[in-house]
Amino acid sequence: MDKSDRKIRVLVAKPGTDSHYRGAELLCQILRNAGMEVIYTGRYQTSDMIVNTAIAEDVDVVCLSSLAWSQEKYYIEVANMLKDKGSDTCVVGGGIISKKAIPKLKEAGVTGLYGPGTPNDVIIKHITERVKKERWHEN
Amino acid sequence: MTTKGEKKKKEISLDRTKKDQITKKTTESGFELKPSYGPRDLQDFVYERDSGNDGEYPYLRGLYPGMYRNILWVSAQALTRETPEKSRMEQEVIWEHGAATFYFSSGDVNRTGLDPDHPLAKYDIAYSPENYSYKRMERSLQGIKLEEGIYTFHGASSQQDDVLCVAQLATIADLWGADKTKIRGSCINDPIDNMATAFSIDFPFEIGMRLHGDLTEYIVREMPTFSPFAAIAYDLWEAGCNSVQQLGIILSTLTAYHQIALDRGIPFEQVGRRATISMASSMDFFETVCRIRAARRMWARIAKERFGASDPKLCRLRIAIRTPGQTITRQQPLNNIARIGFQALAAVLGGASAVDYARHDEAFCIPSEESSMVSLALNHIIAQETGVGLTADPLGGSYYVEWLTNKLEEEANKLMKEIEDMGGILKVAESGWLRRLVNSARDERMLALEKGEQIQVGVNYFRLPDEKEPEIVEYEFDDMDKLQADLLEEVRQYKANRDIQKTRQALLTLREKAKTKENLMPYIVNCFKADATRSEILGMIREAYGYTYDTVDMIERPEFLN
Amino acid sequence: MDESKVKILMVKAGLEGHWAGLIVVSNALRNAGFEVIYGGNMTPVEVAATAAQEDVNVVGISSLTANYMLTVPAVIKGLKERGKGDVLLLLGGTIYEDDFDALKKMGVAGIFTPGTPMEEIINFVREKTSAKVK
Amino acid sequence: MQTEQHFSASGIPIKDIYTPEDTKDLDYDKDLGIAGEPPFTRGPYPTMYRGKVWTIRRLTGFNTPEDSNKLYREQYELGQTGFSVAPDITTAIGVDADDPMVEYEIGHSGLPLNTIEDVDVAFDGLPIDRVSTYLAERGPITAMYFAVAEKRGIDLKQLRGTTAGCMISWGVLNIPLQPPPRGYRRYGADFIEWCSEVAPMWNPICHDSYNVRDLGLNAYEELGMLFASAIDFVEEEKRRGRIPLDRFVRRFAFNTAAHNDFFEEIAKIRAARRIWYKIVTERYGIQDPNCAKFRVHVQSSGSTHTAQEPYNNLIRIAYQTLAAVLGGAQSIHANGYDEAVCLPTDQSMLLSIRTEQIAALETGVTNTIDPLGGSYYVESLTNELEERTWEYIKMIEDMGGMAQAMQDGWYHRLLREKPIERQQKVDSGEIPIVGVNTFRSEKEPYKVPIFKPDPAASREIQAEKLRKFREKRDKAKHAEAMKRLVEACNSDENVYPYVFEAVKVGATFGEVSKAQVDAYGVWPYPIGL
Repeated sequence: MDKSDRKIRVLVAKPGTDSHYRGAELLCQILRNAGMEVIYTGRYQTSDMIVNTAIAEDVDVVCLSSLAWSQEKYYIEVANMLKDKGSDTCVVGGGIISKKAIPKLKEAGVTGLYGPGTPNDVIIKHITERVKKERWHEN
Repeated sequence: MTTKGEKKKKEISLDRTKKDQITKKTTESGFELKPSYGPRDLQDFVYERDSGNDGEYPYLRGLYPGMYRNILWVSAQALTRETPEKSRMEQEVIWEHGAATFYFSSGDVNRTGLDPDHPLAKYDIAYSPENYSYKRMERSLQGIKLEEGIYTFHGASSQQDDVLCVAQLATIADLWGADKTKIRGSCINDPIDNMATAFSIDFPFEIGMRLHGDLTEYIVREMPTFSPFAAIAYDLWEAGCNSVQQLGIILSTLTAYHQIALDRGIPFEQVGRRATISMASSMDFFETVCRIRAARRMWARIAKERFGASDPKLCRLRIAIRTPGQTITRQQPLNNIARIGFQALAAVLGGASAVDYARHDEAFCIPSEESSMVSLALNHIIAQETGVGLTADPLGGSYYVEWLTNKLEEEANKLMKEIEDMGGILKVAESGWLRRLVNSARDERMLALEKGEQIQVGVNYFRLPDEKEPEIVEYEFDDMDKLQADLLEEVRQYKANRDIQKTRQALLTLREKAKTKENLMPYIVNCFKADATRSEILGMIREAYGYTYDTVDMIERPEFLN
Repeated sequence: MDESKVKILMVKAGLEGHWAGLIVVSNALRNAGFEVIYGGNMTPVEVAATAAQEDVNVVGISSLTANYMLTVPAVIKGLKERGKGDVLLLLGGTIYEDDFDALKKMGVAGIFTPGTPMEEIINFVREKTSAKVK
Repeated sequence: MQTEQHFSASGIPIKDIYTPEDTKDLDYDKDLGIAGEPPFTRGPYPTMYRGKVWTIRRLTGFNTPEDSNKLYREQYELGQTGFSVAPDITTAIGVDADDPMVEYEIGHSGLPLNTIEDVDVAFDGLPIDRVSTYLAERGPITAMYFAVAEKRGIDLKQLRGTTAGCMISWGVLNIPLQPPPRGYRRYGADFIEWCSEVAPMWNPICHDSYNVRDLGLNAYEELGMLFASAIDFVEEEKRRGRIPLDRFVRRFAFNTAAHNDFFEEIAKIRAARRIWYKIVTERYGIQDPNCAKFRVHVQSSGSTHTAQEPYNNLIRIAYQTLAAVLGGAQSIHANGYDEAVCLPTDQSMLLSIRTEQIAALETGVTNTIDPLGGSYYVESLTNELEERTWEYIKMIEDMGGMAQAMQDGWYHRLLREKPIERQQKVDSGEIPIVGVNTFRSEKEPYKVPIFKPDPAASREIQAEKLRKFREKRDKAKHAEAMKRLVEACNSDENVYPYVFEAVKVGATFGEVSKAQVDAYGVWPYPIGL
């Protein structure tokens, strides 16, 4: 496949009991409009479920969305589980991220971490760049 | 003061001339506005028929004579902390500031119908009080004379949560020997809202409607000073519905609920005098004012014309307003104080019966004590300093306000008629029409936000570079790892140390009764008394209707119930 | 002690024109029974000279523009030069909390920020002057 | 709200409810009409905020012209739409920064503007050809500003802005070295005439009741004094007879405060428009309706702010701003929430601008004109305020007009009593202030960031600049210009052409002021306990 035609495959996932689905659904729409292939897990996912789907669907990136305080633990757990299973799928996270959590999340390889109100192109650019660099190894 | 780089010194960007121009000339609901309104826009307006004075049918100008001069709106604050005890302490601070209600706001775990030991809940627990058993709720009520408080179950946007909360309160009242007939308060109990917005995991609709009726009946019989249901437009607003849609849907809903009560043999007088809706105030100041005024008049007319209410007092609609979290921005959070302030003022000018204030830092953390203080002060400043309560309905007579109120009522009536023609609100809720309506409203709002048609100052208008964003103070949680471990241990102990036979018996009876037409509320109360937990109770009811035990379909029914 | 024996000079040291607070506090102190000299705007030297000439027990300075870190030391210096170093010195207005220590070290006895109940100022003066004025 | 009788903040009795009965005498076309048409009750312009939102204009300045320039740029980039310059107290007095008298005051609550160079620096890089400026001074700095504009190639005939120059607001300051009110008024009249020649788009005077209101006048007293002062200037010009009234009356600007009583403040602005229309057309018989438009800048009221729980002020400011908007103001200054705590910080400046933007762009209250028009309550209150204002104007006129009332001490006696009265009402709880005399929190309140200026440094910088400036200027030309200025001050001639010449050849503000004050002598204020 010609590189330029290659579509980024995304899994948008909502871990835990957080019910706020609008952000995740909006993200799906934004990424689809940007030409990505998007799979949405729906709500109420455990880390296991998310990781299994990510591997089965061979996605380039997992976008985690949660407005609950459990996000820090879930995001790190998902990133670590993917690594443990030998996957190089990128993990990005969104929602309302506590300042204190940011270094820990970055250390675990979770990036993005944009809050509400972030312009769409910032999100798209970040995902594209990270996937191209880390997963497709383009320069 | 910030110093700017020298090289930037000579030019400042001027390309914002366009931004200075206001081009929007429509309201939030999309009504095209004229430059101004005058008496000719109100030619059909008959004061005695369409307005009336304060405290007079059709209550356009307020429910009571003199309004806030005599009865101030109820100030409420939804607030939860990590434990029942900590939530209680916060409540006490709020009481000191004149708020009267005990506000129960359930967290995500309750809202999804799970016990804290559910695998999906493992990281989410202990951020709110987690009333999985009545004992948890009891802990936050220690030392209170139940008959003296006012209890509000409005937090969760989940009907199953309302049903279980009221049952827990009734359980505690029974065990404490309190007089249930004197317990005041309110719950939402609005299954149609859940069908429309699907915000929470809730009962399937058929169960929801049955328990709606059961709860109503139970409250009317056992707790007659408690308000059995309300129609809630707050979630509809958050989901993207405009004022017309909100009014059309919730007034249809409220009508349906009263009809259900009638069908169960409850006279209109017994529920009609507590008719309540809850709405969001939104950023469109005047539309919020008019939405509230229109709702009052619409309900008065419905109560009189459809339900034949004999006493005009039975035509009064109480309206609780919450300033919405969705308009709170993370950028420059202190700006939100002005936003909340405008929304709250609109609520008061509309004549709301209760106002619940958002906190300016909700968009990025659990509300801090500082933001709670500001919200409390906000209430007092409106009440004490601005003088807007000096006279009833101060906007009454304004050409624009009366025109917009009329317009909203007219359009909402059309939607109600449309719903009626399709077989009524229950039908369209069940058929998915309602959900589709809400979804398309949501898509429209998202589009407007994306296109920047909807301006949010500091977000898509004059946004600051991140490094210039002011520092924000985050709420400090207690040690969450420990709190979560402790809670899990507590649940384990609770489940291990109860009289399991008694629990089993109560739950199995509930499941059996759920298959009959009997009112389930007393059986749910019995289950709590027998130390059953929330998800066990929900599981039994679900199973009776042929659904899986677990709301998220992850775990099996516990062994002792086999 | 007898309040009428306590003499208070109330001033704005410097030129700034926000004098409403000064008038309000002066009036409250006078109503409480103290003898109050309303000085209005004065230079620090004038403040010290007037304090000495009128032999006051208390000097109250109001400042709303942060000039107090310059004017207060000048007033104190002037008072000391005139042998009035023992005057009870009060400062009111928008005073920065992180200046409190420095001001106290200089010899400011009481600092009152906006919204302080009048009672509090009156009681403070009463308490502090009861020992001094026989 | 528990008492039987209810009153507005100005003591107007308020009824339980207002109904059509209360507005039955209202003649829509005669008393309200539509915006942009007489009597302008509903707004001075036909499009109002649908055409252009009000000007966001915050009165600021601090430390030095250099630092203030940075601040103005910053504000502009945050979305402010007008400039507003507050000179410091030394400039207001009219002495230069190297005068020993002002040792402690340079750069406090304003910036020092001593020379034409200072003005140039303060406006460096700012688009003053497109954005209007408010100068809180009485004339000479505007002359410097005009000279700077000319130097930048801007046509003075197109230059837009406003000079404060108001008597009643200046009188409040209680500063030394000022001429008596009649002298002040004479220079004001000179300035008005001169401006109508050289800069006809410029508002040469802004009748300003903000300060007197903040000292405790109520809403209709505020309006009464405001209009009495404006009338005094028209009368003065009429007496002098040098230019036709309609030439300058059209350029009168106004400035009021926005206090806490929400509806009273809205009604006040609406009433003011109708009153001014009647003054201009009925009293002075000026035909051109454009002369009768009451155009007003409104500032949220600093005296309502509290040092306790400073964020509460954000709420007060938001409501006062909204009242100004619903009243139909042309320009608004939302205060910094921390003004009772310290000089405004970066953050408070940002929030002020944002508060106005939120009101303008998010609340939708700008979508239609005069949205409260027709409200039984608002219209009744508007009528009531109008009536009471006329009475107050008459009372001042009976004393011989505003300048005379100032000269005779009435004004200062009044302003001495008002803060005391207000404090008594606060003490008794009649005026509730949340966080101060009601719901006062025992808890240690949260901390807000603060800003502290460095006055000693500002003085050094300004003094050094002045020394160099004086060295550099053409001493002969300067001496000649000053001589002519002094002569003009002592004659009946308009002084402003000479002020303009003098500042262009390096006269400092202190020098110009001295010439002006010397001609009339210094006025001792009749104020004290």
